[in-house]
Amino acid sequence: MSTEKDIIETNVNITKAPEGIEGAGFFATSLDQVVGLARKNSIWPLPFATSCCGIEFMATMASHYDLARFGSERLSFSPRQADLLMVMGTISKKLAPVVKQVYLQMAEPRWVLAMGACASSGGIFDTYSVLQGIDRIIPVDVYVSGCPPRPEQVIDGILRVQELVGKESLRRRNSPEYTELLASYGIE
Amino acid sequence: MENVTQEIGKELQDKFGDAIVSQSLIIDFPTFVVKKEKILDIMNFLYDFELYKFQFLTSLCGVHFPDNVKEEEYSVVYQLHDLVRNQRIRLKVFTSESQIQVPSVTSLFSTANWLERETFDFFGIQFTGHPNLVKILNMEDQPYFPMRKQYPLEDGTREDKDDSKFGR
Amino acid sequence: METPVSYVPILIQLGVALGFVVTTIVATHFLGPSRKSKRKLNSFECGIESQGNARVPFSIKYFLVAILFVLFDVEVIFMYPWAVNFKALGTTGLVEMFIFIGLLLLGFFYVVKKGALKWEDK
Amino acid sequence: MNTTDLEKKRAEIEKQGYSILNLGPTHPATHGIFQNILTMDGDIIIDAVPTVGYIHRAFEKLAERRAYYQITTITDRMNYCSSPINNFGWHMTMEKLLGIEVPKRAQYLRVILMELARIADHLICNSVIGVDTGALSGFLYVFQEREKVYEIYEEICGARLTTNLGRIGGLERDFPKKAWDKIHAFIESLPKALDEFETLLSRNRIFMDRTIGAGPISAERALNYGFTGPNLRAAGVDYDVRVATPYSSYEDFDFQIPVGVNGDTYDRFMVRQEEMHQSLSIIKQAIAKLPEGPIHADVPDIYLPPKEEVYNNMEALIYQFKIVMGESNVPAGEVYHSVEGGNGELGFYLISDGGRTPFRLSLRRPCFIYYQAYTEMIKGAMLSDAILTLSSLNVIAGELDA
Repeated sequence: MSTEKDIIETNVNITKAPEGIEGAGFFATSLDQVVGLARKNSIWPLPFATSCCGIEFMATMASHYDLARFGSERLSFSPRQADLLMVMGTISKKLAPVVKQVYLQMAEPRWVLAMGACASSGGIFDTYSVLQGIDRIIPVDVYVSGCPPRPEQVIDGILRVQELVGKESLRRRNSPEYTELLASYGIE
Repeated sequence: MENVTQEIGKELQDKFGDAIVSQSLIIDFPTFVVKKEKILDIMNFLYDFELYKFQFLTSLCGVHFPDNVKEEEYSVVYQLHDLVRNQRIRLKVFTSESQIQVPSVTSLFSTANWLERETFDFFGIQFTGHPNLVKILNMEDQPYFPMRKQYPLEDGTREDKDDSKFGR
Repeated sequence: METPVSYVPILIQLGVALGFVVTTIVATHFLGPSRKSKRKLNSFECGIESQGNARVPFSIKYFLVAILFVLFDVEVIFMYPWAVNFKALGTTGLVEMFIFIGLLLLGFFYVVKKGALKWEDK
Repeated sequence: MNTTDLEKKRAEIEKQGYSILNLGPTHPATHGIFQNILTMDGDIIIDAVPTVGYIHRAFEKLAERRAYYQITTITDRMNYCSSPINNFGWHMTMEKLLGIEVPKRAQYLRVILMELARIADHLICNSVIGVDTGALSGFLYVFQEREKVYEIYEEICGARLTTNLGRIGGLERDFPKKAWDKIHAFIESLPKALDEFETLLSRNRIFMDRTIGAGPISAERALNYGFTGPNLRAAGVDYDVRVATPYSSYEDFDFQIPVGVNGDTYDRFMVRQEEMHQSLSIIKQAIAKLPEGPIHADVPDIYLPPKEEVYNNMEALIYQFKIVMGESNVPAGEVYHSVEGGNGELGFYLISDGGRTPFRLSLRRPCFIYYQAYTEMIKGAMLSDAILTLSSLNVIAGELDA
């Protein structure tokens, strides 16, 4: 019978502490990494689910694939408390201003995940009414390919976002490059 | 099924005379081409018709025939269904581009409300007597009617579909 | 023997509490990255531009129910001290509390009779 | 309506002491992208102005540019909760136009897949009604069953949601052994999960108080609005396309049609719950009476010949080339065929002029047709009942804005 210790060793991997100076009874590391560690394991996603990818996201949130294991248990449908805007499904030209408005009203620091081919590039719907990819209106951090992507792919996308969140420096959001990137989308 | 078409055709012929342009049986649907002015009266007549009570409007859609003769460029296809005797029929109405008005049937079937708005949205067919004829699926201020054959399907802003690479 | 000096720890504790609250509120405004823009600051209207303002006259029954709730909730708060030293107060306390509760019960019947809690009027 | 008269309308509404609430595009309660501008007196709804078309992807225009066998990828994404029903609906339309007789075994396999899709669709709808009345745990348990249906699809066609199942003329391959094991396991586990879900909700005091009388619609108003499917049966009319015009040998199975009484949310919930049991019995009958034989009709000009034949005999190579290039000859003509989808009669009206692609494909989308009645169903109701009515109608945006 595997002892208590082995079970922990095999199944549960606890988040590794960031590098820092270790001493008797103290641990020192840079503020970026501590804040990054805290943010990355408690991302509150805003599920902007429109079509088929929305149903696949329901499968990712349900008990089988369970996105809650990665700290994203708490969905926030209002942009005020959301960190990550997950755009899932086809965005038509009628819906584009809505996506932009929701993105604008999110509190900094904010990230965007484009789930599925439709959100990333318009997918198979190259038609007069579909916006060919949301990166034409808002900056996107992670693209998840697939139509719809499997829940494992969505979780992989979330992990990629978590790496970005973990490594981000605290001054990035006020840096000139970031302001210039937003200006290129007409967001002041 | 063939005698059903004849029966209904004969009844309609007696009642409306030359408003019934033609009748035919297409696979399993008795189809009647009728004059557009009479469409509402024909539907009222069929609603409480003694042979079959066609009281369920299954579907309504528009079609654009660019190569047809000028008077028959746009068509609206109605499909009715008598749920009790399980008999379906199809009514077709043709109209030209210049006066593209077709009387609305919303007074008889509430289901036609959005179906007619969708047909207007796609083909620009004006349904006279419709309570709120506004584009429903596309943006209200879209200047053109996208389902007409002369308009392209593609959005045109895609860079990865470079026609030269596909020999177009 | 209490002298004014022995109250100093309470003041310090109060200062620390207030200080902590004020500093965290003020500090977060300067620490976190923030992006102020007109479209961002007006109200979230399910994704579309908000029109008109939300200060619209509401029907009275909402305020009525709220005030009545507060009233009876405060009544319950008065019962806590009574419940804590129930034994000490003995029967006199019991009678006094019953009078207190009885009065409020009268008020409650009045409210129900007047129909203040009737929701689906009209 | 442009902004000026919107302002006028708003001022006039506010003068009567009503308030305007925007149940807007992104809203957790609408389970999809619909907007309703509600005129409210307190929390009673006086009027609702719906706006749809937020994910209009121009399926009908797209269908005019694709070869006949490529349209299956569009029908997948119409009602994506039960995509096999859409796929087979399209294939049966083509078989009706071309006059192809699909062998019995393929018809039975199609029936099994369609009934699995119907169960999966009703599972989502009923569990979302539970979520909207506050019983989230029902959703988590029942979604586990839907995962099992996903696994069965994966065994058969590799995809979970947009299955792209079947071909014109039959199925592309027979069910592998693992699929049969998973189907048998699913048949054992579903009744237990359904009973557990029913004990949780059906006779639950709070659930019954919330759903009985929420969003009722009478039979003739439902028929006038073109209702079909579970929503019409909940209103008391027992019209089911599988019984009215049987297709894919549905006449070989006996199953009852559950019918509701006053067409409110509780009836819609119970009708869908009973339909799942009926679908399960259909699957069992189909497995019991499954005949042997080929799984696709012998129509080489429309059904891709197998690879080894293509490599060593000439006609198969020519057929393969013609089909893949989309040159398959489809006679000019028009056909309408409808199947019983998850939400109602899903119809395909196809006009073909003999060319490579359909001349016009009009889709009868049940969600688009019965969502019109939503305004009338929620007039005078509370806001929370309006949200319940919306989820009990099972309005799927992909099918509505096709």
